[in-house]
Amino acid sequence: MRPLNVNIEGIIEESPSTRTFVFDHCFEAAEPGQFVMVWARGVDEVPMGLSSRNSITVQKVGEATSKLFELKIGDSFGLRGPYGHGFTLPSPGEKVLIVAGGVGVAPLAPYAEACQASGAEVRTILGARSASELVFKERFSEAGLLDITTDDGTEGTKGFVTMILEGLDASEYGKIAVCGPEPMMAAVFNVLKGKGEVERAEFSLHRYFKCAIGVCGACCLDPYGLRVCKDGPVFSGEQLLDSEFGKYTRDASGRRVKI
Amino acid sequence: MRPLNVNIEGIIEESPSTRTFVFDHCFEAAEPGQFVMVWARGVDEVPMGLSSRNSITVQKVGEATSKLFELKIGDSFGLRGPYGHGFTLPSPGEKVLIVAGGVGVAPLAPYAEACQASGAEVRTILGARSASELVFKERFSEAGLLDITTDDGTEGTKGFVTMILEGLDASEYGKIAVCGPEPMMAAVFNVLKGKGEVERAEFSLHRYFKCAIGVCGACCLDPYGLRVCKDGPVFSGEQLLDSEFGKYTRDASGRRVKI
Amino acid sequence: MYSLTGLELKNPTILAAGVLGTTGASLRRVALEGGAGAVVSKSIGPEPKKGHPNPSMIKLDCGFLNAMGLPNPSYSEFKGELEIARTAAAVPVVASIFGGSAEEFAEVAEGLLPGKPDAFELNVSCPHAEGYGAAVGSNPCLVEAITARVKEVSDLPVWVKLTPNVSDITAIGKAAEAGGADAVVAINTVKGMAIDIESGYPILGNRSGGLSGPAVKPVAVKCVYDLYAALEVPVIGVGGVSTWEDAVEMIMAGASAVQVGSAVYERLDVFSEISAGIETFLGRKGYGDVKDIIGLAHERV
Amino acid sequence: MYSLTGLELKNPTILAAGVLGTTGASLRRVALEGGAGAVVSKSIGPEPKKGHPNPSMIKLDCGFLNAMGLPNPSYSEFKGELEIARTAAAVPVVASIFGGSAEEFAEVAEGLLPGKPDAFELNVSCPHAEGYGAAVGSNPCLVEAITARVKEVSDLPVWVKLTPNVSDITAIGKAAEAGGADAVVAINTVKGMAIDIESGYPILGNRSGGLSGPAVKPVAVKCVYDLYAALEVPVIGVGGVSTWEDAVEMIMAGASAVQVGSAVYERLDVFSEISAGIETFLGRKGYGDVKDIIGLAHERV
Ligand SMILES: Cc1cc2nc3c(=O)[nH]c(=O)nc-3n(C[C@H](O)[C@H](O)[C@H](O)COP(=O)(O)OP(=O)(O)OC[C@H]3O[C@@H](n4cnc5c(N)ncnc54)[C@H](O)[C@@H]3O)c2cc1C
Ligand SMILES: Cc1cc2nc3c(=O)[nH]c(=O)nc-3n(C[C@H](O)[C@H](O)[C@H](O)COP(=O)(O)OP(=O)(O)OC[C@H]3O[C@@H](n4cnc5c(N)ncnc54)[C@H](O)[C@@H]3O)c2cc1C
Ligand SMILES: Cc1cc2nc3c(=O)[nH]c(=O)nc-3n(C[C@H](O)[C@H](O)[C@H](O)COP(=O)(O)O)c2cc1C
Ligand SMILES: Cc1cc2nc3c(=O)[nH]c(=O)nc-3n(C[C@H](O)[C@H](O)[C@H](O)COP(=O)(O)O)c2cc1C
Ligand code: FES
Ligand code: FES
Repeated sequence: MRPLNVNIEGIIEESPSTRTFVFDHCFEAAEPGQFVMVWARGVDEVPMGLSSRNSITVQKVGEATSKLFELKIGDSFGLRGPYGHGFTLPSPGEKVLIVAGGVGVAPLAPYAEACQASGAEVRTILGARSASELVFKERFSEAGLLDITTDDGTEGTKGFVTMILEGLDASEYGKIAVCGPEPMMAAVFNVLKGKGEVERAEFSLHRYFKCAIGVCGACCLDPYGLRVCKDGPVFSGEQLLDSEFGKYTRDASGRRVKI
Repeated sequence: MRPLNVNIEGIIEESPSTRTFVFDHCFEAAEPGQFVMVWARGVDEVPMGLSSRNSITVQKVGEATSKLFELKIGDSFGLRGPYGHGFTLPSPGEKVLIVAGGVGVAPLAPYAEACQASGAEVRTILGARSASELVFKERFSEAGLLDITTDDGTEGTKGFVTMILEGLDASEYGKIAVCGPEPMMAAVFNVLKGKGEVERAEFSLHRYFKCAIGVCGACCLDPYGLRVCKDGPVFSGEQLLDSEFGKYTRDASGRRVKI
Repeated sequence: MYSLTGLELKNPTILAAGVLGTTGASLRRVALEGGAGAVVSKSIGPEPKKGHPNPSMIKLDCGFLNAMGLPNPSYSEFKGELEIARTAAAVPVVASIFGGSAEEFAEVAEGLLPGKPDAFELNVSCPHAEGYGAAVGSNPCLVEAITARVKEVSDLPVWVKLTPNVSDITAIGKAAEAGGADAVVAINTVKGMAIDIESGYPILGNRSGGLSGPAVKPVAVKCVYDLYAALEVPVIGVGGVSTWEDAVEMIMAGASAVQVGSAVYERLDVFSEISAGIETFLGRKGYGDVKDIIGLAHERV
Repeated sequence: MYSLTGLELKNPTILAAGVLGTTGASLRRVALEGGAGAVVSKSIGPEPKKGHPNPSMIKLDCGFLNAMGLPNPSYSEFKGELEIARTAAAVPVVASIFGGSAEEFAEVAEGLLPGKPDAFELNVSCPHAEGYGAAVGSNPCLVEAITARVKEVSDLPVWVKLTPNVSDITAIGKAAEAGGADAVVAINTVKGMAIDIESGYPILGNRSGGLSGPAVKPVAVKCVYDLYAALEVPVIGVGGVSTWEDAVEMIMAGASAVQVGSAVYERLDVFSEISAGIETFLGRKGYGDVKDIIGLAHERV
């Protein structure tokens, strides 16, 4: 598909570095965890999870995201998608554990809401560097239980999400959904592996995307060649066992880069 | 569409110069009067009316038709279509007059049958040079009344179809369908015009076809530029009033040629 | 009214050469019923030509393949058709012409003058006629000489239609410009072929032909974009245009007007539809005129 | 087993260069899960290259447009990936390489030898990388020199991949053959472009790119047909193949094997599907072998 043109209808300052852009197109059929390619015209096109059917939530980290931060209500950008596979929805009554770090909240907030709507019991562990960087606290707490951790202790438990996770009985949860910076996800992966629960968990991965439609091969994971853009971005823990996940990624040229 | 490959399942000798080729593809939705482009591979591709949903009836006149006459059961040829607009079907109880000359029987036999099936009352005037050139006598007589004329008087009335037509009360017929050599159709047209009935009649025209899909412009009629392949090949008498019909046609280069 | 190389067009959509352009009546119908802002005739040459054997055109999934082989009744027969088109069409009627040499082009142009065409379009780009079309159109020197020669025999605007089947279309465009072309038209069909796998026969009577329709639009947009950057004269965009969005894309690439060929397959009034769509788009976006968006993509960096 | 330039292929379908060929693991997956008879890597050059900014690929109605810009980690990094692919893929692994000169091509080829590729494919045909690809590949002298130079540095079969964006692809094919090519591969993508009409921006980060997929199949079939007639060496057909019918058409045009690129978009096991379809077709028609239908269209007159 060619990029859709979407107009910005609202901009929400979620944290000093994070904004939600609400736009005038609704991806009715999008599953939580699917992503779109966001085209900051004249600059770059980058992947973003859908933080709702008509919004993305962007952390400013470089050129494209800075360009997006220059946009105002009424401005437009390009969007193609939704692409990829989202998180698996729970059955009614099932317990769901969500582990979200940083801007990993973007795909997980709609997932939490969808889980609640489908009658599941949701518990979220939400981590960030500090209180001001916590995003979607309300959305998660309205969807169920919420534990907060901050690296600097400005809110919730001081430390990492794994500290809460270690104290939980992970076997209670039918679904475990994880998204955040890869070192954080790798730590969660290891904790769950230690508990023998990793196969049931799902992780939303970040890799460098070019085509985003499963053709170019830029985003393939070792050792099975799974494409993050098309076979993912959400993978089960089982798919990630003994993989490059947590160890290395690749840059735009295809060179390996340590995580 | 690319030409379909069809295999010949039966060959019926209809007259010394005319054969029906029954093939293994059925054009379920074809309307009587629609045509197909018949590809005699390596030679030429020429238009032919469908004489039934899975047959064409071919008069040998030149290169492509001679090539078709060389084919045996089990041989194949190419076919694309059906194209164009067929004859208008009557309402139940309506009276239909069919005027068929020579190989003009091809689209008219299925029309006669369709009329009968839809509860109309069919009468056919069938003309040919001589008795041996009369094609589809049975099909027409099973569908209704049949009058025969031959130029040499070897069967039926000696003379032209117009001789019978002049004696009929054309105003009785809700539909009048005509197909045959253009001089014959022009004569029918004039008789009907004389009776003030030409507007209700329909004529299936022959022009030189190249694309057969309404793009190239080879088959356009003066003075309105109607395309025989797409807007026709069946036209109402009204569409043909004051047109080139009966006066001239064009050859493959687009030059006018007298009828 | 929309002015292009001195012609007044009622809108910037034009019937492409070789499509519904065999008779004057047909050209007129495309103008009156179809809503074209101008019409271009079938390419006319010095002698009557029957063209290639059928199949001469087929529809593919993504476009059309044709090898008509430049059938035409010759200029002496066609000038009457031009007249018919011209007197009743109420839009400019452009005569497309071809020949094997500059002299033949000049002969055909002169021969058609009595039919009073509004402009000439030089077909130096048909990909499937030996010794004609692209056979001359991939040689810049020939293109310049032919253009100059036709400019000599009349004062009418001369458009030169280019083939995309070359390494660098701008070199040919520049040659046309140097020869005095008032506009270039891009693109003619892209060389292509289809084979019937049941029999092994190439489908077209001429074995190979030219690809048109949706498949070639990205190729045409690129050619128009490059020509706009390289030339001074207007570029007329053609290739795969079947909706107003396609037309706007072509105009933003640099086209001053668009021609529509294969899309008449869907509906004759595709011209009205496209020009209405362009108007609505311009209105919605707050542009005053088509001219405001010609080549817009070149400014977006 | 199907033999091609000395390689043993389990079937005549090959993964095209630049598609799912960035990592050894991905190449292996296409062989094992996808069923390809051989795989070609992403084009590898002398230095790491990030490629063009995104959007670098979009799907159009009739095909795909891409301008990746030859991103690659350089031969020194990629030889390890080749090894991974080679040890586990169980099918021939062809290294696609590019450079700005014959020397650079030779440097890259030599640099990859430790990864033990089964053959080299020379990319002298990418339409959207300045100074590389088609920039060298439309010059017959350069193509001959590059081919000869790569043949010097190893005994491996060398395939030369050609661009359709030239006036006469057979001239380039003959140059490759004169340089010692063991096969030619046709075609790389066709120059193309798409513009976002809401903003006026060309969609691709590189503004223009290359068209692939169904839109280009008729163009590829024609190139393969012409090359088959002009050359002695095998022609490998690529461009728009996504079904077994497409593959048979390409083979009848003259291809000894087919490559499949964009069609992995639909499904990874398109290779198994195509090769099974070819087998069924050969059986139904009573042919013994793919070789019986290579170039069949040339005999049908
Ligand atoms: C499936 C997926 C979902 C994502 N969802 C979100 C989200 O909801 N919110 C959010 O803020 N971020 C999200 N990201 C990360 C986001 O894509 C990057 O932050 C963004 O690309 C940075 O672009 P930039 O030009 O501002 O930074 P740059 O200066 O270009 O680069 C900074 C870093 O961003 C990453 N990056 C740049 N370009 C790409 C690319 N084409 N593909 C992948 N990564 C790239 C690289 O790691 C790079 O090192 C997601 C990434 C993926 C793969
Ligand atoms: C709509 C339509 C329906 C037809 N239905 C039948 C039918 O059911 N049975 C039948 O026997 N004939 C039918 N014809 C006529 C048939 O197409 C010609 O007899 C046939 O094309 C002759 O081809 P040839 O190569 O044998 O003859 P040629 O030697 O090529 O030419 C003989 C004459 O056939 C006509 N002809 C040749 N090529 C074409 C062409 N491409 N398009 C139109 N006419 C052509 C010309 O009048 C020509 O002068 C139909 C024609 C049309 C337009
Ligand atoms: C049936 C057909 C006949 C054509 N004949 C001519 C011609 O005579 N002269 C010419 O310059 N171009 C000819 N063309 C090319 C068209 O004018 C046009 O350049 C091409 O088809 C691309 O436009 P489209 O995609 O809108 O069809 C022909 C195209 C078709 C489909
Ligand atoms: C995303 C993408 C990347 C490509 N990269 C290369 C490349 O690195 N080297 C090359 O020779 N061809 C490259 N190509 C061209 C393909 O190998 C192939 O020639 C072309 O896409 C036509 O085949 P298709 O229609 O099956 O895709 C690429 C094509 C695509 C779609
Ligand atoms: S980004 Fe191209 S395959 Fe995933
Ligand atoms: S034959 Fe081409 S328009 Fe009728």
